[in-house]
Amino acid sequence: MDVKEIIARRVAKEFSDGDVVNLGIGLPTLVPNYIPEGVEIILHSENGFTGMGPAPSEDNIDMELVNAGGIPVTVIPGASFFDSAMSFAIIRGGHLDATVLGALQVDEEGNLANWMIPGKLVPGMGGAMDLVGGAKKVIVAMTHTAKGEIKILKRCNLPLTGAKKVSKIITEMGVMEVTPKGLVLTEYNPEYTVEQIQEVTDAKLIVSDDLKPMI
Amino acid sequence: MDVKEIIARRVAKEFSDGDVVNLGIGLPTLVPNYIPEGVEIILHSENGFTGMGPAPSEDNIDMELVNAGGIPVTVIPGASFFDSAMSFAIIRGGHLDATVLGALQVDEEGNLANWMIPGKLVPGMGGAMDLVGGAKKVIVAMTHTAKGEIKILKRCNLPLTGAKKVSKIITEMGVMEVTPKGLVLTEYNPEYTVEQIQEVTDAKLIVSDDLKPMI
Amino acid sequence: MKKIITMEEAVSHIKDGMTIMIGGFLACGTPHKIVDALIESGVKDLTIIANDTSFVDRGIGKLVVSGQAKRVIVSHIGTNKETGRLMNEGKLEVELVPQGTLAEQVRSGGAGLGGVLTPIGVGTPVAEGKDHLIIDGKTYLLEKALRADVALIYGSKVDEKGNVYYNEATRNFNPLMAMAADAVIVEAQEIVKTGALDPHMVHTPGLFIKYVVKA
Amino acid sequence: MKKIITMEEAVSHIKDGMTIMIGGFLACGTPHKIVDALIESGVKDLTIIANDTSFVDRGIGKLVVSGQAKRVIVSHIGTNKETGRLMNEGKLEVELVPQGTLAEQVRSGGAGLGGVLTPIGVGTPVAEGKDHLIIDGKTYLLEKALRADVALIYGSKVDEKGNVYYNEATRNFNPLMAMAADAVIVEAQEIVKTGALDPHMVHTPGLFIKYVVKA
Repeated sequence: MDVKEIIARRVAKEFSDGDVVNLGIGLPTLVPNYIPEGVEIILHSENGFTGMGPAPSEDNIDMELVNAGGIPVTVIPGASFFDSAMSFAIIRGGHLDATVLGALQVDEEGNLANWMIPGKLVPGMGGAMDLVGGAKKVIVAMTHTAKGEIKILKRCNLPLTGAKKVSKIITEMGVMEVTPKGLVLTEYNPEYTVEQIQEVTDAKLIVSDDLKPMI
Repeated sequence: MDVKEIIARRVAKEFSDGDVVNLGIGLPTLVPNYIPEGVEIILHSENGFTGMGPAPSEDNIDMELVNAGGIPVTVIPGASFFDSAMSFAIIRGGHLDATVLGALQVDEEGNLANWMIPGKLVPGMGGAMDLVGGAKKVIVAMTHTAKGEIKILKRCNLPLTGAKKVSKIITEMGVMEVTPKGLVLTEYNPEYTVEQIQEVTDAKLIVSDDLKPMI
Repeated sequence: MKKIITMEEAVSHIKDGMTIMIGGFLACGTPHKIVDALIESGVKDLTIIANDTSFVDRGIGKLVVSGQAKRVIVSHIGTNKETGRLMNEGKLEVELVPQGTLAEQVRSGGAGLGGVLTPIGVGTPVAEGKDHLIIDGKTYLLEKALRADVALIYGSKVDEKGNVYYNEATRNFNPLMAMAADAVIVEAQEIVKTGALDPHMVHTPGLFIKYVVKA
Repeated sequence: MKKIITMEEAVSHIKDGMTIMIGGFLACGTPHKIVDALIESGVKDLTIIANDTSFVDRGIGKLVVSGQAKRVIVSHIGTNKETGRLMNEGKLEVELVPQGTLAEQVRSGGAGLGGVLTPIGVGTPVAEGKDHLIIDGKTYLLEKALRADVALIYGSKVDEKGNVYYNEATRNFNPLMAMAADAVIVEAQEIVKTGALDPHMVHTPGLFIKYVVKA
């Protein structure tokens, strides 16, 4: 299994039947491929619909039905279209059960930075601040490090997307819950030891009494 | 012509082709009967639609299509249905060209009272405060007095619906414009003399140099 | 996720002392069957947020007459003389709110906003005791967001996922209230199969709806 | 009231230095033909309010590349590298706003509200220099309403009265911007006869639309 698949598979176990979920662009879009049988999640696309389905076949591409990354998608029966005010009322009003996002940095307080690197990269926040601030559960899904650079810190030093909002961090190395005491490692990838995971994590990991393998 | 018809006929001359208008309950609902040929106005009903048409025939009554007074109406081609937030965004956002309302009292500053008589009658403001505050032109259409009681005052003494918002007052006796100097009588009903009109008006009427008969 | 429940279960979710929102405008678009069942149930001390208190013998008005409401937050009570009588006798608290403000307050509660900044009501009794903010030289009232424990709404066509379509003027406050309560119950005039509603005609996405009950 | 105009006339309404809103989300639901005509016209010093700056060769992105924008108020610029380059060179002012805040600011501008009270952005660079209000113990940012001189929107089906129906994900910011400008011009994919649109499927009532131009 490649790294992305490990992460997406594990994220897919986070949902209950009927959950309304918004998936960020990139890695999070792989999650629907691994949703367990018997669980149905409703995908919300912040550009204006619920009931997002898989990509269309090549001869069914419709450029008026794209996801928030501009990629053609489909809708499933039971979908609904709406405007941006309604879309963000859903997000900000607490009507999303979960959002899954990538991060440049995340820290032990649950702070998240993923929208700019001053003087270097300023893509803008798009809907990320709304998602982080509004979803009931904020799941960060990302590779544990970025080309060797540490991303899970004691304190983020990049401008924040949201303060103290992250619920859980899922990487190819393990699953970390954000608690008032700090990051609790609840699951780990048996390919690594806990020490190896801590080595590439700036935040101090509190190892759960009930630590389990994630795969 | 009865008094109500005199008023409604005169109000009907206030509109330009294409105007979007909200008519209060009671007398103002008679106005559409007198709109001049070549002028088309779009009627907005604050319970949630534009394109309000006349009352249905008795065998076409539909209790899901009623006006803001709960009376069955119809819609004309080009109508649209919406929710109360949109309906009042139209009203409050300055998208109504005019509203026509009754009044308990109105005064020379353009203040209007039509939603309560303390200790006696408290029907509530409904959408009246929104209409008075939001419409580009607020036309008060009413009988000049109420069973002999004077309604056009120097200052309203009932709780206000809106402060300094009335543009024009149209009664069976005349047409008065609210100006920074006070109420200017621009038209009068030739059945009355200016003195007779002033007699039943507490506010001082400034007679326009260009005073015309209203009928 | 099965959302369709019996009327008995629907009513069991409304408990003494709760704050409930009820859709409708003068009984048009009100969940009449649920209201009737509430009267049957005898639940009491309700705070009711609605556009109006309807008529003595229809819709929300019945709950006023039955004495089950201890407080109403509405824009209009003039069509139900019992509301005024109980208010004057000190048996019912009545808070009157301009209709557009009420719509925005409910929408704000559903959209995660702290409140509404509106010029409507400035200079009238509505403004008493409320914060005034001056923004770019214009005065606005701060009207706080409203939420409820349960919202009871009416839908003309509702699919198994809870997507709602409202016919004609029945829409009014229903889509707003559907956003602003911990649990939302829709009384469906007709329940249709998932996929039977055109996603462009869904006025309330199913994610807002917890329970569907057949009218 | 004839609303249908030529592209030549449409473009004549946009003048140097104006603030304009342009609908669309990554070029989906953008009035492409009007944008192309604006580039042809050479109008300059525009302030553009939009969701994003699209791509270098599509939609709003072209107006950035052509140097006709002096300022953009958007949620995202990451898909158009020219926006970042011009910003870094001091040739373009960029104001980044969380997408949901932007949607509500535009809606507020159209609905007669003074601004938006949102918790989104608190504790991030977005909050810098803005008023913070504490309401019932929770902190909110005051984000002011936005309006424009002209809004340029895209509609899939538009009738002769200006009623607009949006297909699929093209809706996004279009209905909001249609409320928030002194003049609104809709680029119609298809112009239909008045009465051809089901009033339940009208997403933007025609009263908001000043001009209709065929795509």
